[in-house]
Amino acid sequence: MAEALLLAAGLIFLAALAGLYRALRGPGAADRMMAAQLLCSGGIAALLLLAAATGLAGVVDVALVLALLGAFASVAFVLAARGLGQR
Amino acid sequence: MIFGVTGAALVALGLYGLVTQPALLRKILAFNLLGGGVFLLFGVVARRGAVADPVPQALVITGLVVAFAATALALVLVLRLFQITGAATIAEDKTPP
Amino acid sequence: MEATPGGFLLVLMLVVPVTGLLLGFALGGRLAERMALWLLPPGLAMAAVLVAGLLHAKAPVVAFVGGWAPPLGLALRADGLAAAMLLTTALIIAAIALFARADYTTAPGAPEARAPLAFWCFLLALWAALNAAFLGGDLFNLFVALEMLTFGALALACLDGKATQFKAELRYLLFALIGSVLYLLGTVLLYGAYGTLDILLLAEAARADAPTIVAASLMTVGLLGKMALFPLHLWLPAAHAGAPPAASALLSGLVVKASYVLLLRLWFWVMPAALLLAVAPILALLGAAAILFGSLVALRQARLKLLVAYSTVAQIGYLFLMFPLVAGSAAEVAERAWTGGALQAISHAFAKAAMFLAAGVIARALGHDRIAELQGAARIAPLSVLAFGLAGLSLMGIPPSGGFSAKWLLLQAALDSGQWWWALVIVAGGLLTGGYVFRVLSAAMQGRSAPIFPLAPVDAAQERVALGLAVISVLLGLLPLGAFGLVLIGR
Amino acid sequence: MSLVLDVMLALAVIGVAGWTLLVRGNFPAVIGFVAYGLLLALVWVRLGAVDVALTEAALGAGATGVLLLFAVVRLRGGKAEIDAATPSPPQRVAAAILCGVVGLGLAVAMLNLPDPAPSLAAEATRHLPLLGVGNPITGVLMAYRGLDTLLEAVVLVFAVLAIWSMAPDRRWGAIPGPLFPVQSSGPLSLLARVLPPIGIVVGIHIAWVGADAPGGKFQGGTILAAMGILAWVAGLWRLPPVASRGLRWAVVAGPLVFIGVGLLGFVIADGFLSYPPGFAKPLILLIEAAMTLSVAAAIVLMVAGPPERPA
Repeated sequence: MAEALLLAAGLIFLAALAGLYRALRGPGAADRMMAAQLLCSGGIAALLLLAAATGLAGVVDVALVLALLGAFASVAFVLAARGLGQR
Repeated sequence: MIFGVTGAALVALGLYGLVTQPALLRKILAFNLLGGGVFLLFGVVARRGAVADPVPQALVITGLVVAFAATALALVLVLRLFQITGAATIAEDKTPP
Repeated sequence: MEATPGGFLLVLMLVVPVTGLLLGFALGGRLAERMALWLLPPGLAMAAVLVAGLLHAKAPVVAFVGGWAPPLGLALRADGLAAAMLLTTALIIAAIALFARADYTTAPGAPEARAPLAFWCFLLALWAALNAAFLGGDLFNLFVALEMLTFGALALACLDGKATQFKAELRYLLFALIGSVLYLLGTVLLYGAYGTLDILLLAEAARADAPTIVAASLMTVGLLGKMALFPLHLWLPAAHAGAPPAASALLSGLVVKASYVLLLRLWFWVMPAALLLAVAPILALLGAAAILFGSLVALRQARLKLLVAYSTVAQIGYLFLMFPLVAGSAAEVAERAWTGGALQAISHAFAKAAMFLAAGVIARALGHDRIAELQGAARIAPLSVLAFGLAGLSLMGIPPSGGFSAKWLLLQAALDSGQWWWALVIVAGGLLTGGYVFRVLSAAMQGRSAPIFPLAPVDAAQERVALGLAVISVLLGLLPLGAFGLVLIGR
Repeated sequence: MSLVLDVMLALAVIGVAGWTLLVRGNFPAVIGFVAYGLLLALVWVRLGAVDVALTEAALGAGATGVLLLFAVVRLRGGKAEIDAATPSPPQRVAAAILCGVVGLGLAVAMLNLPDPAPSLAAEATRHLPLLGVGNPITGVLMAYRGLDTLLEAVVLVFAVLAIWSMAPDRRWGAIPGPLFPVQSSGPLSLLARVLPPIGIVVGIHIAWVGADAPGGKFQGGTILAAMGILAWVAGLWRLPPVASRGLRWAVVAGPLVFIGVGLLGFVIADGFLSYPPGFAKPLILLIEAAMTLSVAAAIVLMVAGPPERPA
């Protein structure tokens, strides 16, 4: 069971990496923003699977923090860029 | 040990960036990449025994906070330099002030 | 080693300035200045009591923070070297505080201003960081202390807010950060190899294997970068010369010494003797190059402050001549070289602080610091020129002065251990130092046909502080050599 | 299987690091850096260091990323200057060789560390019952190496004051950092309103569980700071001016409480930072609570920077 969960985590991670590669290439800033988002979502999924596979305490909290910071980062990035760009 | 070699590689990469990147902002970015590598080595050292050693992990947490403070301080210096002179590097001035 | 009575003093030497800084920052304005000035007497008293206690007991003072003994806990240790540096620090900090009152005072009821608040807070901050760096018994704890030191030094050096300062200090910060990272890499490897970062425990365990050798190289290069030993000195002259006088005095006199003491701990405590024997000549060679190069460049400087800064590059070199003289020498010769090295660190601290303060007074009075146009300086700021001259005597190594005793001890150790070539370097360095000091003095002493008026009034209190520091650097040479047995305690 | 996962992760980290270094353009580089931080957080989980993973995700990727982004948006131009300062190819080759030697030396040293590995794990766990905490890392940070943590807390105050002291003289006393207009509509401003309440709960949770599970003041404080920054860039919250006494007490409260409890040890226990038996946990929690507040305040202020608008 643990092996299967790890395999799933690996596959999800691989998919996230492929997305990361594509999105990092751009060309726009928004595309690249997506890259971090994608990796974040992939990371959360992989972490949750890892947590189930290994039973390590607190891994779910890491996923929680990633989810929160992923949302924070995209909003803060856009708002900050907009606010500072106006000046 | 995979991550031990990864850490060493990240240190080499970060150090190279820190030395060769001309723009200050990129130097600071490289410094942070470098820091990630150094801390990773702490993690590998903590992981070598049968049970994970909490001491190096605690050192990393301390180190991460110090590195963040250093980054913030360096970026403010860079911004102030840019605001006053428009310079983005610390190349020698051609004309004395 | 067990914890000893009196360990609470070591803790207080960290906690008192830190608390002062925190309260000063929170209360702000004039209270920050009050806080710093109030803490000078207790700070001095603690350092003096510590030194007296050490001389009496002839043994180091040790504290285990929180009662946790190493390897799990952290030890603070004051051996003779640390105690001597702590007292030096307390004296110089007090002098600089008195000097700076004229520049950074806040009148009663006046609104808080940026520079005074930052100055007084960071004076306490640097004091705490220096104490932490001299007392720390754990390599990672010392890393945190070095970072505190870098941040504080940087903030003080940028106090005028000039673009040239930002540029010079950014270069300093980059060197310091690379230095810290290399040092940190060394601590990782040492922890991985020995499972402790406590200096004394490492000293018992250290082997000359691959991780230790790599760790030693990385940490040494990192610390040399922070100390600006030739050829890693590129950042120092602009960073030290561009800072306000009070900050320059702290940076050149004390801050570089923290890395030096740590380097001594690394090589004379932690590392196995075989490695030390291999590395010592290389370090001394770099030191010799620093002496000759720094002095020659200082001789050619057009600006007074840059001359003083290059003089630091040269004087740091002397600190490294000690390595091959202590390593592998007979006990008596090694003791002499050790005392000489420590005394050089201390007398240079006083002399260089005096020089930077004096140069600051002269530069302000004349409105410039061009050496070729110093004529009349002796008439406007006679005490400052005198302070510069006395400090110069100590740097040259002319008897009777602290610098003389230091260089004489090193010279003797060099001859006694059959390494006469280092003696040649010491003599040549002294002659070159004489050259640049006299260049300044002869320009300053020259009369001027037209009467000269200071651009800004010369503050007599500031001049007296600079003179006081210079006098201490000279008087150190009059102390009987037995008094320096202090720095041998716990070696 | 886990080996394959680790190799994949290692290659991805190195790849993203290299890309971040080489990519032209500062904005993509910062995004690359955030991705690097996220990957490192996953590596930390793989290394079983969940506390560090939390710190890396919050501080390494999140807060440092925002800090860098702020700088990127405000630094413009200078291409000619940067080109002029670029090292020549021979210099770069020399640098590459030097850095390669350092990396190689490190790798050799790491591979030659003694076996069995020396470790303080048993020691650290053995004394935990005395402290009443379940997380050994909290034991290290708050007891065994408490002085490190105290000095580190003071470093944060140093950094805030150092950053403020870079301000132009005439701006002293004013509000730190740029002022952001209120974003009154749109999905982003909605998110900026919805996220902070959730984030504050999560931040307090992470700080609170730190005594017994992964988490603690630095991780929790960073999350609280992130929520503050979000409200600030959305124009929903105005930072207090640097002259504000309340703000300053918030920054120094943590270290002061830490020192106060430490000094109390002289009176009621075996000396500085020593906890009396039975009271260790409440005292540790007290310090953690004050430190969470101060860490959050300090991080917001470090991201905001020195005051730059008229008072």
